[in-house]
Amino acid sequence: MKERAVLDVSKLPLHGLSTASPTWWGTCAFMLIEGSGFALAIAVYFYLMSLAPNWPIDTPPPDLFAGTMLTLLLLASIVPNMLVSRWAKARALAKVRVGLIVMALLQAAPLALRIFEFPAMHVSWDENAYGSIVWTLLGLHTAHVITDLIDTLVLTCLMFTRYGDNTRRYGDVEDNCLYWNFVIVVWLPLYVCIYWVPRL
Amino acid sequence: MKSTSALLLLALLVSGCTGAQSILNAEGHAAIELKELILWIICVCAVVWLLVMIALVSALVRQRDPDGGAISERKAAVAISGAVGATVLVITGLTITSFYTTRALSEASPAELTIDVTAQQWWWQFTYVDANPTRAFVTANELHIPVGKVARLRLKSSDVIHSFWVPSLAGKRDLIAGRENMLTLRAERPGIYRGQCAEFCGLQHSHMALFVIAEAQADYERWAERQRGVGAEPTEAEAVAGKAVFMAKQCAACHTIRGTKASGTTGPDLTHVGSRRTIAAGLLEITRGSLAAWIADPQTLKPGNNMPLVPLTGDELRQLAAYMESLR
Amino acid sequence: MMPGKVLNVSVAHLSATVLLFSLLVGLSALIGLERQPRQFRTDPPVAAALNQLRLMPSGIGGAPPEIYFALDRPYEASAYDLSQGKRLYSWFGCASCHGDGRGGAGPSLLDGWWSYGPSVVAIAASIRDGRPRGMPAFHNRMTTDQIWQLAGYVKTIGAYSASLAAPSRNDDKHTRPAENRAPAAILFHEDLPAQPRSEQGPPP
Amino acid sequence: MTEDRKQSSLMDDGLDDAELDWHLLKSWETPRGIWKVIATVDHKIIARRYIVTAFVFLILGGMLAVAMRIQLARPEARILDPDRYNQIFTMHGSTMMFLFAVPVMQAMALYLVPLMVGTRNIAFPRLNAFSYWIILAGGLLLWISFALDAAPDIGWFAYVPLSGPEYGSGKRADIWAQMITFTELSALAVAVEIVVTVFKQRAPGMSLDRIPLLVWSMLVMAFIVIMAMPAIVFASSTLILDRLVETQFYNPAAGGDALLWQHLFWFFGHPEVYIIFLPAAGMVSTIVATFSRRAIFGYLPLVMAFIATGILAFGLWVHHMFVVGLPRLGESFFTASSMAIAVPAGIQIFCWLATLWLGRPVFATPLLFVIGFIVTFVIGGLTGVMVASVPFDTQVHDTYFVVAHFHYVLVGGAVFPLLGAIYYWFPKMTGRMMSERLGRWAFGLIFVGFNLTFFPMHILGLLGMPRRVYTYQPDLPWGGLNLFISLSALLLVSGFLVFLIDVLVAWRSGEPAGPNPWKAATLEWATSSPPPAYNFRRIPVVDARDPLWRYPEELAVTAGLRVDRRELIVSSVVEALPEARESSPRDSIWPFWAAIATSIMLIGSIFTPWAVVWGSIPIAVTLVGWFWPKGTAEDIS
Repeated sequence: MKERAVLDVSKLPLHGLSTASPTWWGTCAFMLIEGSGFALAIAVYFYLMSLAPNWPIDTPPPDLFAGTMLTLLLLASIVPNMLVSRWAKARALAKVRVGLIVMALLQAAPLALRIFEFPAMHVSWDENAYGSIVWTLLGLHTAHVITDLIDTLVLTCLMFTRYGDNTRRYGDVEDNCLYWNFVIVVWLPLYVCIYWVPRL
Repeated sequence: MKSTSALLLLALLVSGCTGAQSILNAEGHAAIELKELILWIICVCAVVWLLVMIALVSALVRQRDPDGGAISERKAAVAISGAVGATVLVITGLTITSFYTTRALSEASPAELTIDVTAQQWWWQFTYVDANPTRAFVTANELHIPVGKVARLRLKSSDVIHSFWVPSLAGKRDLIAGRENMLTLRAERPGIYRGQCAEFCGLQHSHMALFVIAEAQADYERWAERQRGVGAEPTEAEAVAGKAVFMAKQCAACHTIRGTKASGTTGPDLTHVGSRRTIAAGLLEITRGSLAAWIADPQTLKPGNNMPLVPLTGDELRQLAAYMESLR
Repeated sequence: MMPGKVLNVSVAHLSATVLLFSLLVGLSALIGLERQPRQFRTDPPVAAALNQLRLMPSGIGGAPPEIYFALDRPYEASAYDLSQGKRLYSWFGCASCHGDGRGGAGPSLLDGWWSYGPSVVAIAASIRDGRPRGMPAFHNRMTTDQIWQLAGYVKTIGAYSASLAAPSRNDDKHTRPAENRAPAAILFHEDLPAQPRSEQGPPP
Repeated sequence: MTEDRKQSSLMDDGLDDAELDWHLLKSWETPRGIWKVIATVDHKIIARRYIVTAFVFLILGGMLAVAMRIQLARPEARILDPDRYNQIFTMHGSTMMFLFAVPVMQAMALYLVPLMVGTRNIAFPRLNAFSYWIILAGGLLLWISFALDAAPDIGWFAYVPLSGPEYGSGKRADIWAQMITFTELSALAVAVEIVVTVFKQRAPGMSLDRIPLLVWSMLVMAFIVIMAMPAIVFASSTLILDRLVETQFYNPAAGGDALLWQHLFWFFGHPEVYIIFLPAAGMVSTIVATFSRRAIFGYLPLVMAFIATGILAFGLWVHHMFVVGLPRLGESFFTASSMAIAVPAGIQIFCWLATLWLGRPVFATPLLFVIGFIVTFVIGGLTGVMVASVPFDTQVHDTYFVVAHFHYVLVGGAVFPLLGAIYYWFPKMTGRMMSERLGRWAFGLIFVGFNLTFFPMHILGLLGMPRRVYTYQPDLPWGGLNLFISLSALLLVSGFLVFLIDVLVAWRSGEPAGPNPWKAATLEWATSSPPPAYNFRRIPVVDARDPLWRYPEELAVTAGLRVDRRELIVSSVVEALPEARESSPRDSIWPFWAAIATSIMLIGSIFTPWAVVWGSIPIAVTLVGWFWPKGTAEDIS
């Protein structure tokens, strides 16, 4: 078949950011998958709750301290997270480097608090269905925190190499910030479920 | 053409055949209602299918006029809208019909008889509940109900999920560990109706049948009265010896024969096993021979079931079978 | 097949091939270990042979019959037999004396102390013939096959490292870790003060 | 340094066609050699692998079906013992659903979507390579366990408590549950690729209302996968947790519930049907249009019907649970919603019929399969309406009536269109035509064999024969029909044999096809058969739904892409206006290693929970290797 050139694309950028980047859409799709997973886990929580004569089953509600501190810490991390995202958009390499180090620390800190959350449940995963679902919710979220922490660490290393100053990397940093926001946002309903619903 | 022949075949089955376990052989209050609904829906759907087929064939083989594109496109749009409208009407009609059938079936009529059904791998235990606990009794794999009376079944499972299904009497209902379900049966005509577990429950799901025997009130009373009694004392010499074998061997550890010291609860109650039609949840019709065959080698006849192979001599086997048969 | 190509592959590629191959073999072996040929029927002669327990004169310890090894020790290795054993444990009322394995009127089965030795044949003999101070004999209530299944299961209750074939929890109230988590290792610690031996019953 | 490279970059505008082809091939081609092939990220090669693998699983699953039919041909037959039979029917269902139907439909998307939207590779091609190795590992896990007599024996639905810790001894149920994780991981990955490819990599000008219907159907399918599959991953993971570390999700004695499993399973399981059916509907739409020699009638209603099906799919899972004893009101709601899905299904059927009516049908083999599809799928749809009625379902639930119903839906509704699609796109995939003569034979045998095999099952169900029985007793009136069914199954098998022979012969020595043998309208026919590694010499520009019918002589294309690196066009979601000249990743061995590491972790976690911890480390390492920039031209931006 004969070809007739009707459109010249040579002036287009070599990589788009946010909605112009396939990676951004991929990140969104994965967030949708994981969001569905979290939504289901929460649905299972309420389903089990609806079956139980009292909730939590045979235990006092969880202690609030560790979980609430973790929630506050996560919420506080939104600010530097957004800043890093903005610096990445502006291609400010030095600022992004510092920001990523800060973010890595801010993502590791919740894990330290998380260690105290499990005993705060007053129930082990194998005692009853209540224990199983709260441990699963916590575990699921912990897995996401760890994943994003590793992602941040690798990105931090990357930004200190010669590959750092590249639109693609800045896009990765933005996506990583987006994902961390997701990790924070899904925690909020989990926090309410785990800590406040048993107090209703 | 295939579907018409199938419909013919269906009609034949509806009119002529009376299978032991068939939706089309409806003899219970619920099953009769369901059969009417089923046939009605099948007829409606068959008509719909025929109409679609007519449309398909005519679309494929019709004479094409050389040009009439725009007009026929508009016609097609109208036809499609009409067809979608018809679809909506048909499914609304079917939804309403099935809703009313459900309501008619769930109308509570007072139960005259309550039976606890406990399903286990792979047999059925029936406990006839009575206000006076001494008049309650236990049997297995064979349910007797009086004709025309409402029997309420409380369905429970002691292990995995099973499903109680006697198609000639009513639709099925699952038995789920940790839950209790209800099902009511009312047989309109006396008869013997076969049922079978309808939820996959492991190795011997295939051999987990039961029989419902609907009989006149007097016959039912006579049967129930005998079931309340203790196991018959054997008279025949062979059966007397068989009783001794039963008590000495492993049998008594799992089975109960009321009136004797055999009081195991793992296996079915055998107090009146000789009065039942079948052994091993519908596996074999009860004769002395089949009883002996079953006791001799349950793992070959029904692989994986929970009755172990108990080593017995030929004599012991004959005696046991005689004893079992005598427990009427 | 492609000699040139094979010679050319780097060490990394070669090791990768080896790894891939060993992975497949490993996968097969892993599942093979867990192989569960389910034996529903024990031939009467086999059952009779299995009944020939060779016990020490003291009744403590002994050797299983030859056929047990010929059968590849099914009652300790087959997940199906072990789970059948677990059902027998409740069907034959073991819990009424031994509780969930921690004892009651009868001795504990997971405190690391076996009055008649930890071998499966001793456990089978205890079940079959009974023991002094209250353990009844089950030989006229259970078949040889069942006695072996139960003995194999009882051994998993007290095991310090769980076998891959050990049964998991029942659909029941949780009272102790299931057999596949080696409850003895979790519940019984050497450094804890010694509990009264089961002959005297549990502590008040 | 970056600047230097930019200056030395080679653009496509100054080159003649032959030079352009040479340069593009150099950038995009998968080199020879086993490790290069493992490392490939070409969507066509991976999709072909997927399709071949899926058909291998179809053959294996079909052999299991034959084994079951041999066992059921006579009452109380002892060819298979119950333990083996239970493994076989579980393997049949699991293989067909998880290892054949879903992967093969997704594989067709992997092959066709990038070609139909006019791009050079799928989005996230390395993820694509990863997804194939993962599903292969899952399939091997299941089938090796079958060979070792340790296959799951709990049904493809794995209801607790039968699959739970107390009644499912050994590792059989865990193997099933972990196989699910493998296949869902792969399905989710492919779904993400499809969504992003359709959203962002369409040819300039291919606005949403110009997307081919097949692509629409694949897009909706991908979204259903994304929303539904997490449910089954959650369910199977909690099942393994219950069995391995004693969580109590499904234990009624400790606050759990057996029905929770059924809710989770069917929340995935019902949409699964549409995951399989919608791609088939897209194939039918394509074939009907091509062989009616006219544009599809009712493009917009069809797209709306696809989307409506996708949404309604999530509202009717409870109709699999009508006999578990749920409240009446809920059941009535689910009857209504289950019936409602007949409306979008009806719209699709009517639009296809209208297209055939208005067009001038050419009775080539693909169209024959579509006609067979309409005949059988309408039966399956109507029996679906029947079982949606609660009272009707209380009688036929878990009988052979239902077996007949879903085989009419899945074989009639998905396999027939798939076979038609294979006949239709085989020339594109291999450059060779399949035989019309053998095709007609295959269609005839499969169509007749299928109906003779499965129609009588409706009657068996009405006669009271339950599903999943390994045998039945001689005094039950089912023997004759069962024998008839088993014999008819041989006819069906012979039809598939003819089909396979046709595929093999055509692959070796079929007639050369040329770029557009069917005179079809969509972009995949604008390139050579089989397409080159880079799909299109120049990326097309589209201003119509049927570009090749609108402009049969000449293809409007873009210019200004680099040819010395893998480059394609990213466009906007709605209008498909070009936004960037994005690079597409090079081949990489890392997805393969990542898949191996993931498989080790997943299989290990059947045996010990610590495998999750230790197994994650190699996964993290391989992922870093995967994403770490290698300084290639593709990394420049």
